[in-house]
Amino acid sequence: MSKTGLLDTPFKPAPQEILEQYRDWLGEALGFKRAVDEEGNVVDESLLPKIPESKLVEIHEYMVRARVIDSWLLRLQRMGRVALHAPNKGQEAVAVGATMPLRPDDWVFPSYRELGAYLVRGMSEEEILDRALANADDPLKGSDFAIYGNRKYNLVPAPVPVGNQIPLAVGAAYAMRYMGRDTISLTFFGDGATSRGDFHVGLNFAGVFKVPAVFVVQNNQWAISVPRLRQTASPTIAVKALAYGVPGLRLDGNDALVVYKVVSEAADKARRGEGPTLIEAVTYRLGPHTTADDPSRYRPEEEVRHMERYEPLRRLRKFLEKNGIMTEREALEVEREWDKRVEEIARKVLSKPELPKDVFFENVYKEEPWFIAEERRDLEEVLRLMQELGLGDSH
Amino acid sequence: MSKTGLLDTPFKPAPQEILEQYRDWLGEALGFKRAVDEEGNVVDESLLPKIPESKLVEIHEYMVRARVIDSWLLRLQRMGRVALHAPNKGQEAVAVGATMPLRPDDWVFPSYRELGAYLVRGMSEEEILDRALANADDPLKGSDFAIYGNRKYNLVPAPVPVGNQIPLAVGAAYAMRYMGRDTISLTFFGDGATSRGDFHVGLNFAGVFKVPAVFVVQNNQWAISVPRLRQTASPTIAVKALAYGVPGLRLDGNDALVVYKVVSEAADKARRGEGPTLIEAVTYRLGPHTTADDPSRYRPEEEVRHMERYEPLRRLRKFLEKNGIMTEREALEVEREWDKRVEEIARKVLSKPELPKDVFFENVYKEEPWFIAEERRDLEEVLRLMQELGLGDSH
Amino acid sequence: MPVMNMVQALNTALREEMERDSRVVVLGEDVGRRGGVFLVTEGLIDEFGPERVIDTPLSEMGIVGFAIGMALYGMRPVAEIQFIDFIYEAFDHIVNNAAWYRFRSGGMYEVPLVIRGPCCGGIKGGMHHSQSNEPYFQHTPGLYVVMPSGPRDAKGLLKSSIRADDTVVFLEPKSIYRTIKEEVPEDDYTIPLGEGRIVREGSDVTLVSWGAMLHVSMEAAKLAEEKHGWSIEVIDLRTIHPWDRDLVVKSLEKTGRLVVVHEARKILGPASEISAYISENYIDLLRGPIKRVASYDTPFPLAHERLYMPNLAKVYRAISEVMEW
Amino acid sequence: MPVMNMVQALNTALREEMERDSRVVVLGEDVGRRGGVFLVTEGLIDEFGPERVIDTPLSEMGIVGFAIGMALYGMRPVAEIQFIDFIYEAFDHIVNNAAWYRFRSGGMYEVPLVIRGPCCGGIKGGMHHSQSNEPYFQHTPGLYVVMPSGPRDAKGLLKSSIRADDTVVFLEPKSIYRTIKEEVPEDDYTIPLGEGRIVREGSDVTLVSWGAMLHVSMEAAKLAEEKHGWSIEVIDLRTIHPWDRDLVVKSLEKTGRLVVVHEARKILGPASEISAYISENYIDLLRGPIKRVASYDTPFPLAHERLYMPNLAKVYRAISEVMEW
Ligand SMILES: Cc1ncc(C[n+]2csc(CCOP(=O)(O)OP(=O)(O)O)c2C)c(N)n1
Ligand SMILES: Cc1ncc(C[n+]2csc(CCOP(=O)(O)OP(=O)(O)O)c2C)c(N)n1
Ligand SMILES: [Mg+2]
Ligand SMILES: [Mg+2]
Repeated sequence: MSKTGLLDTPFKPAPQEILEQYRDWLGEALGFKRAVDEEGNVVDESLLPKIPESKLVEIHEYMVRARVIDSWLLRLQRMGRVALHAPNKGQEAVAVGATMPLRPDDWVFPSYRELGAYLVRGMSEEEILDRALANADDPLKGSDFAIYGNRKYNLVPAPVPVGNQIPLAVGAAYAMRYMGRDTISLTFFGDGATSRGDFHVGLNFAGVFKVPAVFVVQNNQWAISVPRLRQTASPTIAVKALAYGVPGLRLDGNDALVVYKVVSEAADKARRGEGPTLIEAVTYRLGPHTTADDPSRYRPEEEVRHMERYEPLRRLRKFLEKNGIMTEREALEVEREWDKRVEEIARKVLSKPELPKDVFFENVYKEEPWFIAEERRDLEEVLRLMQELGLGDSH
Repeated sequence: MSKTGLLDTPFKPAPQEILEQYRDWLGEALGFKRAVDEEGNVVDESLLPKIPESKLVEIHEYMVRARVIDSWLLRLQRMGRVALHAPNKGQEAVAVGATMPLRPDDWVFPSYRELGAYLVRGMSEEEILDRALANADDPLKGSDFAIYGNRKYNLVPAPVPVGNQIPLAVGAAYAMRYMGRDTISLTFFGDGATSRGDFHVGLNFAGVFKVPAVFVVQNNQWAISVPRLRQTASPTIAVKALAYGVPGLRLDGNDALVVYKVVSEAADKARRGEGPTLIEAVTYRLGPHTTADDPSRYRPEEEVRHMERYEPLRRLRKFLEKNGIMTEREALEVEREWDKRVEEIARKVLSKPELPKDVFFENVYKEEPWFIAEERRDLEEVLRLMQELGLGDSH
Repeated sequence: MPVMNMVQALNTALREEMERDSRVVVLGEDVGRRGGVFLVTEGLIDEFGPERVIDTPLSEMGIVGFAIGMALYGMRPVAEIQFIDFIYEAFDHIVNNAAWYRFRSGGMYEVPLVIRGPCCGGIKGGMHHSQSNEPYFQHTPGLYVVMPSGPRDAKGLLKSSIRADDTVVFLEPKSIYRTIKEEVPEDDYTIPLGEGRIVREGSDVTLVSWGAMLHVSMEAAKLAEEKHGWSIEVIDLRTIHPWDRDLVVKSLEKTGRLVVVHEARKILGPASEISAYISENYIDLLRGPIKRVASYDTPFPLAHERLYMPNLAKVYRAISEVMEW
Repeated sequence: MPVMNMVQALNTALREEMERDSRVVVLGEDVGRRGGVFLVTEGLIDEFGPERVIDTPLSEMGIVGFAIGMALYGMRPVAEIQFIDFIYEAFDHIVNNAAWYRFRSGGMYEVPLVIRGPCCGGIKGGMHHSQSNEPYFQHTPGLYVVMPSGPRDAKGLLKSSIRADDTVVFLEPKSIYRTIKEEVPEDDYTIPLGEGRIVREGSDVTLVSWGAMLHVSMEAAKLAEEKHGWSIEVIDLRTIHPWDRDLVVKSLEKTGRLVVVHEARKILGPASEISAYISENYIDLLRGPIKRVASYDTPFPLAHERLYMPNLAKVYRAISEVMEW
């Protein structure tokens, strides 16, 4: 009878060992893992990753770079040069901590709020800005705004429709195993994304096919103006994994070290063929949803001020200082330096030319069909006519 | 901070009382409730509904009627008069047991395999056959096959796309509360349907808005050829409810009495404003998926034979006999009588005229737009031409 | 009469309809406190409370499916899709349920639902904040598809849509949300679905358009008149489906020349239907080929959107072509 | 050459491509042991095992999304949609991911995916087992849309589709799955996407069709010839998008008269595009209006489907109309 399901006959309770496993999973899914507290004190030694000091310094530097490029994107948006930016201030620890343990040949499926992850994967600030400005060097060739990615770094360009990368990441993970690779896929998404069909079908397929995948939910408490409690009535996001026969863990997403530790374990597990894990990283979006948002309409300032004490960079710095790895002052120096560097880069990218006027005809098909060729010629004619009529691009 | 979620600050574990509640829920979701066993013996007195004997006789009669009309639909399909039928043999207890406790003003959103539910709601065998034959009296006017429903009985016509009635049932339940009614919605769907986005978004909305709704999953172990274990890696379907902050119960769907009992409690709870419940009714599809299916391709005959001992009608009859309510012989008499009655009805409906030839122009819009009016005239012309050319309908 | 932009006019229509009929509710992502990302639902939650102005979880499938259930039960929900580009998750519900419930149930049930949201380009929104996807809806019988070109129409059309007994897909060109201000009557007027409007009379060419493109068409009409003295009749279709055939035919009886301008892509865009229909049924009226001016058949780009979409030069050229044919 | 029906030809194409290229896998509901509900994948699981012939959970969104992920990683999945009517849950993935990933990623990624499934009416399948929904795909740049009319083409087109580097929506008219038997070459031939075929030469009218409607068109052509001696050229488009414009135009150069016949609904059906395009660009070739023969603009009915769809009388009438204009 094994074909019909987990049970020899379905007309009985689930076996005791499954009940026990689920009890354990429930504990993790409703619990909260943390290695380092807000004051930089180690609260759980066993959750500290065993990594050299140099790695800790690297984590710090990536988080700093994420914050710096974030602030530059904001600035460039205000200057009218960047169409839209989704700030990641306050969430640097998740993006960096979750991406650092991966191998270059693992695939990352990001969302739009993981600057730290893009940097860790290898994108430079210049590449980020080229993309944000959609200038001639934009690797995504002016297709969409606010998304990043580059095949070179096995960083798959994010979708703007929230969450629809999830089933893709599951399919890619299946392909990895099928092709005999020992790589994994790691996917980032937000608390809001867990409400979409994509989360459900993605996680369900992941459970059924036991793919080598790790899912990291950046639960930053808000989906634009919709608070976590309105998003779903489940007490945590992590518990949703249990619906798919997949373990779900909940941890402090503002503690880069616990993120590093737990993700590297989940990644190893996936790599060993032991199936996927959903990790709920509890964090908080300190900025607006995007540069087009006005959070004062829906979120009290006190909440943000209250949440600032959980802010991840300050916490890491306290930890580094307390452990004699880096002083506050050295840390600030790192930040100042990156700020200077990015200023130069910004100057450079701003003077790059724009994409060719007919760029949107590229990459619709592998081979250009007749109707695109025809429209390409049409645009040439239009451009000539615009010149004749003395019309600028804005018409 | 209450806006941000369940917790004053999200940076901590879920409170103890929630953990405890979830442990209880887990027990129910991985457990198995049953009042009467395969031999008709009461195994849990507390799960017997407190209903008069006459109600038990009614339950039996509805189950008999479901089985009889099922076999007639099969026969009519073989005669080429019914396009397709999805047999419900073996699943009569769920449909009947879950619908009996409802009030006429509650709304039922069925799937395509609940003949017993249609009967309980008030559809007669004649109405069922009119529908199946899509004859001139078909209340659904020849729109689609294998689905049933009638507004008269607050039985909403099922969709053919599996599961897409679920969010609708949630919206209707919201509307009931909004309009100040004390009614509820009850939705049927299969184990396969739980994999669709609709299940996820429906249950999630149900949890968030705490709507007065009951969801009954007919887990009949198969979705066509896909066994339960391939459908999802979760040990039970009921446990999926926990992802939405909704309780999930698992019970013996071939035990009409436990279904009656648990659904009536869930319905009362919903009616009292205490939120939705997901009920996994474990059952087994004894027949093919539909008349177009050939289960021998994917399912061993022994499995079916093994599962026959859990069959719901035999079990109920044993219970009735053991409790002196009705003898086996009396029960068979009920069956024979219904078979005779339906035979007459079948004769009658088979001679009813077909729907008008232009029926498909009806009910596209409330008011007919010009293009439909134009196409209506076109069809008239075509029909004239067909006659001229001596063409039958099959051309 | 107060002067309003389109956001204000839509907001007013929603408020008035909610006041008039308690069955009308608004739902979607961020429609509550946030007032929607373009503020179309601003303030409604204060007046009508969270039971009628419903912030939903993030799922278009959920929003539309849930709203259909409400509508089946007798309510008149107005579901906001934050950007119409995100509607695809709800496609099964729109086709199989919203559009076809009346048919599927033999007329026993209906889905008086409005699905509204910002559409179209012109704000550097890139692929997923710029789409004009009305063709998918126009091809789906059972739906009305509406797109206003200004505040006055927006209010009257939204009211009609809310009162309609069928599902209406109501598309709001976001680039003109705040750029066009008009006097908007304070009274409870409606504009019937399915009726276009002659915005500019003329006798040489019939120029059919709607939404933001209407304004490009008007500019082009003026330019053509200035340069050549051609007299261009401009029709604002307002309802894309079913489109106002009679109005277009009547105009063609005068002009004999037709240009259709829209932001949706050309291949199977609404202009293809109008063109095919008119040539099939009214070829006698035509002095030459019908011209379609539409976006190119690629995804909507972030870069150079003004070259991708119809613009003044393209419409002007089309007018010249039909005049000089 | 073996004689095959379309199911066998498709099954052969899948088998051969899977043998040729280990990146090719098949997935969908019931494609394994069950062999698909129409048996197109019959026996594949025995030859290639469950890793390559993958029974999935019941979600079209999952099937297509998962397959896109495989394709991004370098595989060549063939995703079966049990009936194409059920594809709408996957619509977001088809538009935003399958069709547009190449564009969205600046050409860095591609989605070499085939989405195949039974389409069209004629088997009394009712609303949800009969649809011809190719217009939704034809309006979406980045996709190929293919529909074979017989076994030989089915094999060659499916092979090309699997080898294509873009996503192909491959629609199989279920009413002719087993009714047409043909000699099907055993060798590894392909039929290029985008190329139609003249099935019957003629000089008076160009009749463009595809899928099951091709056969209705052929009947009508014969009837018209018998009755009136009219010489009808019949083109099987095979690829609906991008359609073989050159072939149609060449034929029109001879005939000057065009009828397009398809099972999709008329409003914004493929015939609207062909009609609008030809009138816009090749009006000189036309002796009269282009006629569209399509299904009516209602949901697909269970009752009287043969009257709802194009039939012999409707096609014959259209031929007569263009001849007698
Ligand atoms: C399918 C879809 N619907 C709506 C939107 C508009 N939108 C963009 S981000 C967002 C909220 C996302 O919330 P969450 O998943 O929690 O991620 P966060 O922004 O908090 O990082 C919404 C509604 C979208 N991009 N895609
Ligand atoms: C969206 C959709 N996909 C596929 C199908 C084809 N189909 C019809 S029933 C079915 C299996 C349903 O299984 P389940 O939900 O367990 O219900 P059961 O048939 O076992 O009662 C499938 C795949 C469909 N009707 N709708
Ligand atoms: Mg969030
Ligand atoms: Mg089942």
